[in-house]
Amino acid sequence: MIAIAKADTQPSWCPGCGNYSILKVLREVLSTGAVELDKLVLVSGIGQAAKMPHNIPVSVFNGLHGRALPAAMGIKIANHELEVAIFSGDGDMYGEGGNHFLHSLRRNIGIKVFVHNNQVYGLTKGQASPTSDIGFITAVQTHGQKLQPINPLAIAIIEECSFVARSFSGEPEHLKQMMLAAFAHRGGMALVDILQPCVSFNHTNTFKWYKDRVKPIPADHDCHDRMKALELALRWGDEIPIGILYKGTRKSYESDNEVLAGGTLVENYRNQPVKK
Amino acid sequence: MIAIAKADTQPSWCPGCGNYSILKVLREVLSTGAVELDKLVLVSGIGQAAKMPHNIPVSVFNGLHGRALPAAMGIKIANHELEVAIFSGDGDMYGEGGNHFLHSLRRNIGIKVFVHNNQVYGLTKGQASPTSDIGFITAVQTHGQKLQPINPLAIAIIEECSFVARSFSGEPEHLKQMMLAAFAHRGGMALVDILQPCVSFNHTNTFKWYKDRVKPIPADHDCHDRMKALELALRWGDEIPIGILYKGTRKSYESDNEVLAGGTLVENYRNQPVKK
Amino acid sequence: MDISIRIAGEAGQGLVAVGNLLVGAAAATGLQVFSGKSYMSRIRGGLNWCDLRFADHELSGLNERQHILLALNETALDILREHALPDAVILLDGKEERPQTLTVDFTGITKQSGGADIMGNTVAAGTIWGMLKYPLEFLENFLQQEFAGRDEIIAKNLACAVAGYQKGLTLPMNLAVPQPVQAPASVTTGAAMIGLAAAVSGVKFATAYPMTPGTATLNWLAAAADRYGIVVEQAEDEIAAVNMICGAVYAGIPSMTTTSGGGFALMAEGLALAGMMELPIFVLVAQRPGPATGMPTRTAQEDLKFAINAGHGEFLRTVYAPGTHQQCYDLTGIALATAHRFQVPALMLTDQYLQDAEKNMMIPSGEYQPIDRGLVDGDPETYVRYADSPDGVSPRAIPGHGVAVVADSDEHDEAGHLSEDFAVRIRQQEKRLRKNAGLLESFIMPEIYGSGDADIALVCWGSTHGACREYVDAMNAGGTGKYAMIHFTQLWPLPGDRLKPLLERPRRLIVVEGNFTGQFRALLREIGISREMSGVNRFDGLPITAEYLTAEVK
Amino acid sequence: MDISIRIAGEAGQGLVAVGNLLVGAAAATGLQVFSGKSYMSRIRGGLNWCDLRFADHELSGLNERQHILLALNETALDILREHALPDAVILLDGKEERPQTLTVDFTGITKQSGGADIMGNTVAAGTIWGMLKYPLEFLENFLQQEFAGRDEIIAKNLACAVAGYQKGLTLPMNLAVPQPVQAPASVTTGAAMIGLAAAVSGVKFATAYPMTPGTATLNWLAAAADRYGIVVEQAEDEIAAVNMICGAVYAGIPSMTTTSGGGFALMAEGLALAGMMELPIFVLVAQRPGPATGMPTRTAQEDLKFAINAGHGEFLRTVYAPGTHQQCYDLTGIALATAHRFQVPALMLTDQYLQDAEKNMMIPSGEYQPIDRGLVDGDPETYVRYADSPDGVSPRAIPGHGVAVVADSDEHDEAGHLSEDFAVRIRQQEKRLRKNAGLLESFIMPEIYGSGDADIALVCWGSTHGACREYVDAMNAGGTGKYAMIHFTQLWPLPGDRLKPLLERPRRLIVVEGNFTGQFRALLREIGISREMSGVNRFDGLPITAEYLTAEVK
Ligand SMILES: Cc1ncc(C[n+]2csc(CCOP(=O)(O)OP(=O)(O)O)c2C)c(N)n1
Ligand SMILES: Cc1ncc(C[n+]2csc(CCOP(=O)(O)OP(=O)(O)O)c2C)c(N)n1
Ligand code: SF4
Ligand code: SF4
Ligand SMILES: [Mg+2]
Ligand SMILES: [Mg+2]
Repeated sequence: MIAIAKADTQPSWCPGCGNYSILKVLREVLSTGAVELDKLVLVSGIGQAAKMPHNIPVSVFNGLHGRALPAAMGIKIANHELEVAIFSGDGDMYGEGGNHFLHSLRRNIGIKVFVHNNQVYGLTKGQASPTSDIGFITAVQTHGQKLQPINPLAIAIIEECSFVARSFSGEPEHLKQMMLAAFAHRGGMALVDILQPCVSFNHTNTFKWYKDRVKPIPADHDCHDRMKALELALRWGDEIPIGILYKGTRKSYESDNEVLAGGTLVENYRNQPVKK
Repeated sequence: MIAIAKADTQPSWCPGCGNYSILKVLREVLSTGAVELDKLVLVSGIGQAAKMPHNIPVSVFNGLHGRALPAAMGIKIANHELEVAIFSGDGDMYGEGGNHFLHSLRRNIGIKVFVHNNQVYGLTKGQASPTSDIGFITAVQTHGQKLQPINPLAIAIIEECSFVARSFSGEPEHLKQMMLAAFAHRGGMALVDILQPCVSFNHTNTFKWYKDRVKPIPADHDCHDRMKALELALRWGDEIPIGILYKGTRKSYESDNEVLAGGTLVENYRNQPVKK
Repeated sequence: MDISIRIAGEAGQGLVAVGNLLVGAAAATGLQVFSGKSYMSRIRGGLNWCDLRFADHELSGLNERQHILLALNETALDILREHALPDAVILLDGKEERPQTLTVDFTGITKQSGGADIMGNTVAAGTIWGMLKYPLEFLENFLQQEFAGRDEIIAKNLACAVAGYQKGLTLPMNLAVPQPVQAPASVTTGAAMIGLAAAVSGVKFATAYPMTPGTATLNWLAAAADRYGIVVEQAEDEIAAVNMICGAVYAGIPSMTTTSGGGFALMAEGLALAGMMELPIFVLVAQRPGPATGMPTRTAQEDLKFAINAGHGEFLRTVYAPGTHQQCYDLTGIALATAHRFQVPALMLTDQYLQDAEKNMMIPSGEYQPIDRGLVDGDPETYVRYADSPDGVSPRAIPGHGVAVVADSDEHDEAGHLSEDFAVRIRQQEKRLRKNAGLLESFIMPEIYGSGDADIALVCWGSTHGACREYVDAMNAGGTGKYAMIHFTQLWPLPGDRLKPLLERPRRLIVVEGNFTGQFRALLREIGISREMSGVNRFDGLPITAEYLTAEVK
Repeated sequence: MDISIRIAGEAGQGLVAVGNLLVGAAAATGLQVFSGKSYMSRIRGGLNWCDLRFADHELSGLNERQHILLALNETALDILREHALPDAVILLDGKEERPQTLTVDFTGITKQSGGADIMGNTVAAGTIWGMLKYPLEFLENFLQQEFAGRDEIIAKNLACAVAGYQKGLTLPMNLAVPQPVQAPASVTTGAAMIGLAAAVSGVKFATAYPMTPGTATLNWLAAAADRYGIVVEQAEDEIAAVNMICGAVYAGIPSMTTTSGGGFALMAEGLALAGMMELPIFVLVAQRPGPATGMPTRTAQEDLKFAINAGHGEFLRTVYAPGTHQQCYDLTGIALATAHRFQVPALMLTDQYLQDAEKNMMIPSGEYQPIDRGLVDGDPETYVRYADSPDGVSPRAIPGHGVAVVADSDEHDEAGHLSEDFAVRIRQQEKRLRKNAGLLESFIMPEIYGSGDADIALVCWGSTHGACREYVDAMNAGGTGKYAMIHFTQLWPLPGDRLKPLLERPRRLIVVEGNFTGQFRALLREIGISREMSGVNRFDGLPITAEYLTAEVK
């Protein structure tokens, strides 16, 4: 029996991959004590980004490609005292998982969603992802990508998601602030789209490409102004705004549920339900 | 053998249903000769609205619930000289079919999409649909719908869909103009969201409710102004704008494809491909 | 002694209301009752009907032909008259006279009695009740109960019922009717019994995308949600539903989804996820005729082999199919408990017929008796989720309680972490599949009903129970041979060795199922039953009845 | 006479490049070649390898153990050394001396020869070529061809190849090597042969959501799209892919999708749609170990029963599984033609092993020979899409050509319009399923290889063809008994009556498959093969080899 295990001790990313920075920042954030580790569940789908949770010694649900959100939602409903955070890829979240993305925004459930957006399908070797720029050439998109990239932040703002932000793996301090803010957020779903270079398959949107373009959102931006937030979300090109674009004020799913008001489902399991 | 057929000769909608008006308008539009009937294929998913195509004597593809768009896309790719039009429900298009909706917008393929938006799941007896208003009470949403309604028009505008309009089954003349404009449109995907009363299951958004609120978009609206269009799309309540909200200027899928440039796939089937 | 009544008309005409009144009154009277619904996939118009049976012995199915047909419109009369018994009493609502038909102007009587239009249904129910000459008070009591608190409505309905009753007494009728036997007064459906059992067994989360006929159970759960502390969530699609319950089960609560064939098809990948992560999810698949959208409001048993083989890769599952209302209740509890004991997904196959069928019975108390989830606390130093074990069952902890619980859809090591090692793969796959021995041990052997040393045995599964039982009773009474029914409620996994002796014994084996291809027969061959078997199949969308068997068993 | 070489190292180290050079040069030399890839689900790091075999007879599979191991790093050496043959030549890239190991500093040689870092791969290939003492010119020619037009790169690579070759000549090596036999010089993969056959058979639309190992065929089609006039579209998910091809086939063009288990699971509902609408879609399911994400880059034969039973309701399909590169080509054409002839969906099962396996062969010309789509024009007055017919096949017209073509996922009448009528249901379901007779008639009987009156027969399907054939050859040469292989390329529907005599004859029947539960064995029982059968199974993610059979057949 060939024992592969010995060859498989390092995180399985390419040297230079932006995922390492995100992992490093997450470790830092967790070391601040901002999140109670015993109450943390990391959820992901399938992809390079989706391997992230295996590198943190907490509870992990590494589910199917595209299905991180519904799984996370089930976990949160079962025990809404858990901190449920997704770390997954752009293909996972906006491609295969697009319908869940759309409808989870509508639910505004208190899940923290971190999308490693490398604008490519990394694990399957470089096909266009829903966020790939037009013109991106791959083995499948031989004439270059022609589909309009999806704008997840704008969609999230349209659906009044309670926390919408963008960051960049190459700005660790910024990313750390975004992560901390997302974890601190109590109003429902938090979406943080993290630009992340893929050194193996995305030779267009490189580290430098992002570095030259990302620009912090001015401090005076009113993140409760939906139209202003939309304007920011529609910007892409020479300048890419990073920071908190929008904060909605809807109630979170878990705070607005008659049954959950009585405590978590898990903790009530053995108790005779109160008949109403 | 019980022969049901005799009892099944009328369109299977409830008396008073908004679907009748849409059917009537479609018949009118088709009788103008605006569309070559032999080249028309009507596509739908499953639901009350989705039964619509069976009432028009043209080619019909009445597919799976939620899957009208991919089927229509396959048809259009196989023969892009066909006029492919979808008539289907809000649940079908924005619920089960949400991921196809999102990504078909990105493709801007020349399919005409008419959504009978009754803000409810009619055929399955009245559950909330993705467009149901907050507070809508049903057998499943016993405490009233809590999810933020989806805003399909805003999403379409965000993704620069080439034709985005809203109409109302209770304004047949308006609806006719919208249908004619959508059929005349040659720039790619056309989305017409049609407000449609469901007399059996939606007692909130009734004919009168819509009638009191719909208001034509002022003639001076610049439908190429994305932010203005978004502002219109975000309006819902005392006033609901109807008309053409937005027109994008991206190329259509079929006009921007290297293979289709050589003619339709169907017509080229028997020809030795030109080796390049 | 029993009597069959069909009430037919357009969707939206209130025939279900008439049926409910009669069923409720009959059960209250102490009659045994059974009823079923046949409806089209539309909200108004078309042709629907509701079949009722009253008897002095316990009932377990419907009749193909009726003693009384109440047609609420002429189309119903035209189409269904020939399907009533030759000497049936035929009632028509309206004024149009027809040969061999009793025309009753329910609308007129309603008006005269001061009732609103909708109370024509009460008049109709009263009329039939009068024809059957059952005591009026039971119908009256039932109405009072139905509309409790709304005095004006009660008064009007009572007036209508009395008027109808008196009309009924005047109508010519020489059918013998069964007399009350102190049968249980409470009436329920298959859908409700599954919901109730799920609620009392500890299901705390139910999510589904609406799909007939699964929705009936979802609706029951939604109505009971506050009472039992259940979160009911409408999913954006079936994929979300199955992945949500995977998450919820992982986090520690029994969870379920309801669906039908097409929705179940979308869950196949999620089922494999539950298999890989060893999550005891519970999926109710209420069958209807396919393929694709098929006949969305009709009944079938076409998804058996699909249910057993759904999902990619190899993993275990249990598959159940109740045949009676009691079994709906019992098997739901068993399915949940077994799934949790072995950490495998459980599927339950019902169908439109059983979901909607109403029957009177002693309804279980509804007392909360949550199943054992088989959880451990786990030592933070040593706990691993997928530890190998002799029976393949690993210690299951849940997140948030002191240990890291790692679950992966990839092949994984004992700790749950992704592993590409071949030895790890072999060990974990063997561990997972080893649980089959336990599942086989816990197999629910089929019920054998009728003659102990039968010449002819009807093998059946799920909702054909009632029809087969009636047929066997009739044949054994007829004396033309010794008949038995061998009824399966567990369909997978099947212990070939234990079933073989049972199935080898009868001279003839006839497998009865609601499909074309004979799926259960194929399954029996697969597990090693190589003897000759014939089949009786029905696939037109209607339930198999005893009469159908009489005509088809050759 | 043959020789096996393993090249192993990290992902991204270029071992595939070394393999490709050697395979290309060997084929050009006139040797028979076969190679396979084993890789992890990562882009860099880990442990991957590439196995090559050169021989003087046609090859059809890989070896478990190798004569030469080239380890590009020490981990590869540590892990794989024990899996080489006991007297194997072990090469290590680098400077570290190790016992019983030839350390070669490829990087150093590259530098000295003026090559770029990446040309270390050329040095490595040259070294092995030199050890094998094959004529240098073939390697040189192949390099010239590979880099045609880029003269500077050619020059540098040639220098590296020569330097490596000379190093190779100096290394101790006393293995006998096979000599060239004028074997075909062109090399291809299973994935490519499927793509090529699809392109020449008239597939005009291919859509898929990327999924290993199906993607290899998608990539081939994308590269050939302009040449063959094929639209290749990346779908947003697998559900879109299958519904898109349903639409495209309805509109008149042969269309296909590629996927693997999890993606196929998502297509189950769409498959039922194709069944209901009678659309001849073509789905390539490239298998890998499950359940769920499983081992995404490994091989398996675990989705057979799922493929046969996927989708709700009852409908026909054909299921094929090629065993050789030639069969990849032939069966793709047959699957498309048969699907169109009977208007049923066709599934083809390959797996990671066969998709990626390279072999030299006479590659079909690539001439365009579109299949007969079986279309009719239809009379506008009378045409109906689902007209009943003796063989169940209805006249298929396409939209846009003068007649209305109506297709419905609901049960429908002959015109294709939604119908809830029971008689219509029965008639259409019987019509659809009646086509099974034709499918059974067109069944491809299994290939019988080896002894005509074998005592012991290995029953196998799909990609185990090569391993079983080699095993049978070896056993028949060994003289311990008479062996045969019975290899199935069509897996569904199976004509039990025609197969029975064939499968009853041998004294022992051993079913060989790449799964745990013995799925094909179960299928054989299902179709009435009730005799004793044993199984040889492998489920660790690696392909079955002749050596594996030698060890496991008992
Ligand atoms: C149902 C299904 N379809 C396809 C795949 C194959 N697959 C695995 S990862 C992936 C894309 C990953 O892209 P992304 O989410 O952007 O992650 P990245 O690797 O770029 O971090 C795909 C298509 C799968 N595992 N399951
Ligand atoms: C996969 C699948 N899930 C669920 C259903 C059941 N279903 C049929 S129609 C429908 C909803 C219809 O709502 P909508 O699209 O708004 O149409 P309407 O009836 O309101 O016109 C549902 C859930 C189905 N047919 N297939
Ligand atoms: S392929 Fe791209 S995303 Fe994946 S690990 Fe490598 S660099 Fe990172
Ligand atoms: S249920 Fe509603 S949408 Fe359906 S036919 Fe009736 S009124 Fe129209
Ligand atoms: Mg990505
Ligand atoms: Mg609707």
